[in-house]
Amino acid sequence: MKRNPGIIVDFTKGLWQDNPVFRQLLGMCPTLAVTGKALQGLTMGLAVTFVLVSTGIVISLIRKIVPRQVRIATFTVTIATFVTLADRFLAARFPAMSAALGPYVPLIVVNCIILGRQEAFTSKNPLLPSLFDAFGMSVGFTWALVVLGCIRELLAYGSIFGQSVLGTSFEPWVVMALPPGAFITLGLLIGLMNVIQKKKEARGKE
Amino acid sequence: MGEIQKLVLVFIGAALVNNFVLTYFLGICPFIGVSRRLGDALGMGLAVTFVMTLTATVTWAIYYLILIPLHLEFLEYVAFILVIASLVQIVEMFLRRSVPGLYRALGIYLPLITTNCAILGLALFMVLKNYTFPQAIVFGIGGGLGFTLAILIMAGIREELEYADVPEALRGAGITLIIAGLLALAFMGFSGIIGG
Amino acid sequence: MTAETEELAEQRLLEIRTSPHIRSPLATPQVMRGVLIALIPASAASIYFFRIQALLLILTSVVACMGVEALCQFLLKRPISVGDGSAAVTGLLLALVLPPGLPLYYVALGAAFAIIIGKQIFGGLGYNIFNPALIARAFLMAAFPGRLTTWLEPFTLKVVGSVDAITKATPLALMKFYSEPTPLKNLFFGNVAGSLGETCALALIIGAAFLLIKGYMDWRIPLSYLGIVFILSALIWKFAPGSGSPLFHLLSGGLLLGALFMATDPVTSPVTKTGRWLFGIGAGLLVIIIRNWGGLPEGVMYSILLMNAVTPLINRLTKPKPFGAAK
Amino acid sequence: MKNNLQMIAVLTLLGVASGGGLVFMARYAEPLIAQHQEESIKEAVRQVLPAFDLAREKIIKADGQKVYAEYDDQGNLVGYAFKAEGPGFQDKIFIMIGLAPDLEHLAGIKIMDPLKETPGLGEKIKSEAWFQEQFRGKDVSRPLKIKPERPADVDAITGATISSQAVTRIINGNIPFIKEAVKRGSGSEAPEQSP
Repeated sequence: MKRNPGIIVDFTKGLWQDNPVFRQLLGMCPTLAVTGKALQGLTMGLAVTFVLVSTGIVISLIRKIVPRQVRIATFTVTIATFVTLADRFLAARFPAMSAALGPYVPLIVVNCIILGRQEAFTSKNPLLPSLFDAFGMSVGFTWALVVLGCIRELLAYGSIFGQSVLGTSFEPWVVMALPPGAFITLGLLIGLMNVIQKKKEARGKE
Repeated sequence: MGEIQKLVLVFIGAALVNNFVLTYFLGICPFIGVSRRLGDALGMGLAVTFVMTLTATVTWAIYYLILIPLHLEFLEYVAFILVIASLVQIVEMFLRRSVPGLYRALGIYLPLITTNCAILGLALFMVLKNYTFPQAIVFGIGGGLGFTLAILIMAGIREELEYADVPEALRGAGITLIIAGLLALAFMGFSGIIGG
Repeated sequence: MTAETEELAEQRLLEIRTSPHIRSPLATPQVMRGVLIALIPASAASIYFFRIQALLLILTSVVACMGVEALCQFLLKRPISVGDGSAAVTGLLLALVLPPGLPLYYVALGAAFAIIIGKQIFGGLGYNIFNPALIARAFLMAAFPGRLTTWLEPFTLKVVGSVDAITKATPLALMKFYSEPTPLKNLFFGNVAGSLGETCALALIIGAAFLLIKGYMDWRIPLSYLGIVFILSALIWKFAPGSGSPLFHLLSGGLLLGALFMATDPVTSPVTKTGRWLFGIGAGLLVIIIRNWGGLPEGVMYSILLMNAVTPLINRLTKPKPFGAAK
Repeated sequence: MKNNLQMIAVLTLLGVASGGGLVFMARYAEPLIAQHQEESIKEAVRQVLPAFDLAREKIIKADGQKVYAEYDDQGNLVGYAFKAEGPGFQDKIFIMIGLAPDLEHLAGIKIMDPLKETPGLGEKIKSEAWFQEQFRGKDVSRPLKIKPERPADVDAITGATISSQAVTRIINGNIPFIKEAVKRGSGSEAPEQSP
């Protein structure tokens, strides 16, 4: 029972104070590239969750038998394998979504969140905390992508998750579906998160 | 359309119209992380260009001469990432032994490059776009130079802003991303050049 | 880069830092007032051609820019300096580069973008990298491409928001897509489709002459910018007569407005004389490239924004070098 | 030595496990993926040729590309289809071109995915149906002309002139190739029964 608070922290730190996107600035490529629509952001989030959790399990199980020299190579092969599985599965079952995400699913291989977490956490911790850590980071990554996706989809198409929200009289801001909209929205969101975090810290001190 | 003309279009497309950073969002991590100083940005840009050109050459060969004939396309990602990782290692060792001057300039950036998504992205887009061998090489050079251009511009701007009163919450990543957005707006002027 | 040159780069860096951002010996309000006066002829011409719609557009843009500027400075707890006229200049320039038929909601949105994203988040006047009016137009262009490329025939807009206004392509679009030339006389006096302030070359030249005489404007950028466009379009015209004569390229589109009033913005253009030549030449080259080979008929806005982006690099290259610096 | 052995053992094990997983996935996914691609091609062919009900098909191969010759259930030639590509405003545009049996008239065209033209602008070449519809039945014995050119065979979309022109250019550029392929390839393969 004594370990439990630790495990809960392993999980919750990824949600906010170590949020991979807003606080650690990791995995920026897919964050910017696929969030033109909320559903795409969610799918990417789930794909990353799958890869992060699966590699977390495997690496945490084999971490003791892997010699130090081939650690990174082992991690890389494991990650690339699970990414291929996720990518082929998407292509087989959800061809339209797979086409929309394009090469950004295979690019999860080089997503710094995955390798970073294995290096920093999983390779040093047993299965259970690793799992909680992986889940926390994944959920943190996913909600960041979904928020970004919702904002951009709302302004670029007037809808959220494909459901029309703003009606037909709203003239879409095409720019939000394009790269400039992605960069500017994420930049402003990171600023907003910093403001919120600062307010929180200030309150914590009192 | 002549072969040379096609190559020119591939080059302009990779460097300007579909700039790796500003349109494909590839290599964002170094773009934010290593763009604080001009010297670093230049080093990173050149290192990336160098590795990208090599990667294009090697991954093209691996894909079309080994994976396709043996029907091993499903090993694409595993093969690519292993090739890139070993390539970077080999380049690093080679430079350290044979070209120490260049190694001192580029060496520190090389380890960062393995997880730079621009490199794997290059290999994936190359396959996606069905490029021929010469086109793939030009794509690598153009993509690398486009990355260098973007990161140099960003470093210049960030040095200029060092003493600017940027709102505190936006300092660092926030303002960098917004500037990248404005740059992407400006780069939209190049749209359509590949159609001409 | 070797360790040695890196050290020199460091020195150069220090050198730039010693004189931060004092780029014009003249006081801001004085220059801004001068620019506003210089833009009166162009504004008057736009009101003549596009009637009350032009006036409303200008008013909306100027008021919105000034209001947003004051609000931003209040929220960021900065001294409120709306009185220096820089927001008004941004507002007026933004209005002058927008199409006359643009509904006022988009104008206000553009004004807010110009001030917030274009200027205040960089730390306010003197620190912005891009010309605020142009970056806002680029934003509107990317957000509402249809509206930003719908132009009106002069004199056809009688009532605000009426549907009887006749849309017409700009001279550059007519040339590029229809190979249809426009009489130079119309281009010179402004009786053509286009954004509010760009159509009447005469009014722009009068305004620029005023700025030059007052010493508020550096002549190097306009001269090199317009010169390169003239020379290159003459060359291309010789081989491809369908591309338009050099005079046509000088007078059409936003070239004069951009070269005389936007590229010369001291904050977003190089500080050195050599740098200004480079800026003009680069912008001219980009205009020619985009007009001739790009997808869009006009490239002035993008040419200036792209040169704004590389201005810090130009400054760095053209700063007097310390002893022994590598080339 | 022990370390080396362990290294080799771990890497081999990992390689086998990874390879096994991938082969297993490939077995499951590849047929499905191939089926999706096939279907999207079939779907496009069906849309560009009139009254085509998948009766018989002959595939003419030229330079590694496929021209589809389609026949109805009586064995009459319905037309030819070919997936062409070329540069657009932002990126490549893919078009399924349908040709009437006489090779002189367009049966129809379809802009295919992925279409990377600007949302709200160039992308209208697909979203505004009339644009693709207007190509039906056009005489392509000579290159098509699009609106700014006169006399124009087809209209361009306002605000998407470049993308509209790109479509026309891709069609014009590929018709000679299809004709050539059909002429060279005809008779070399007997019509095969579709499954």
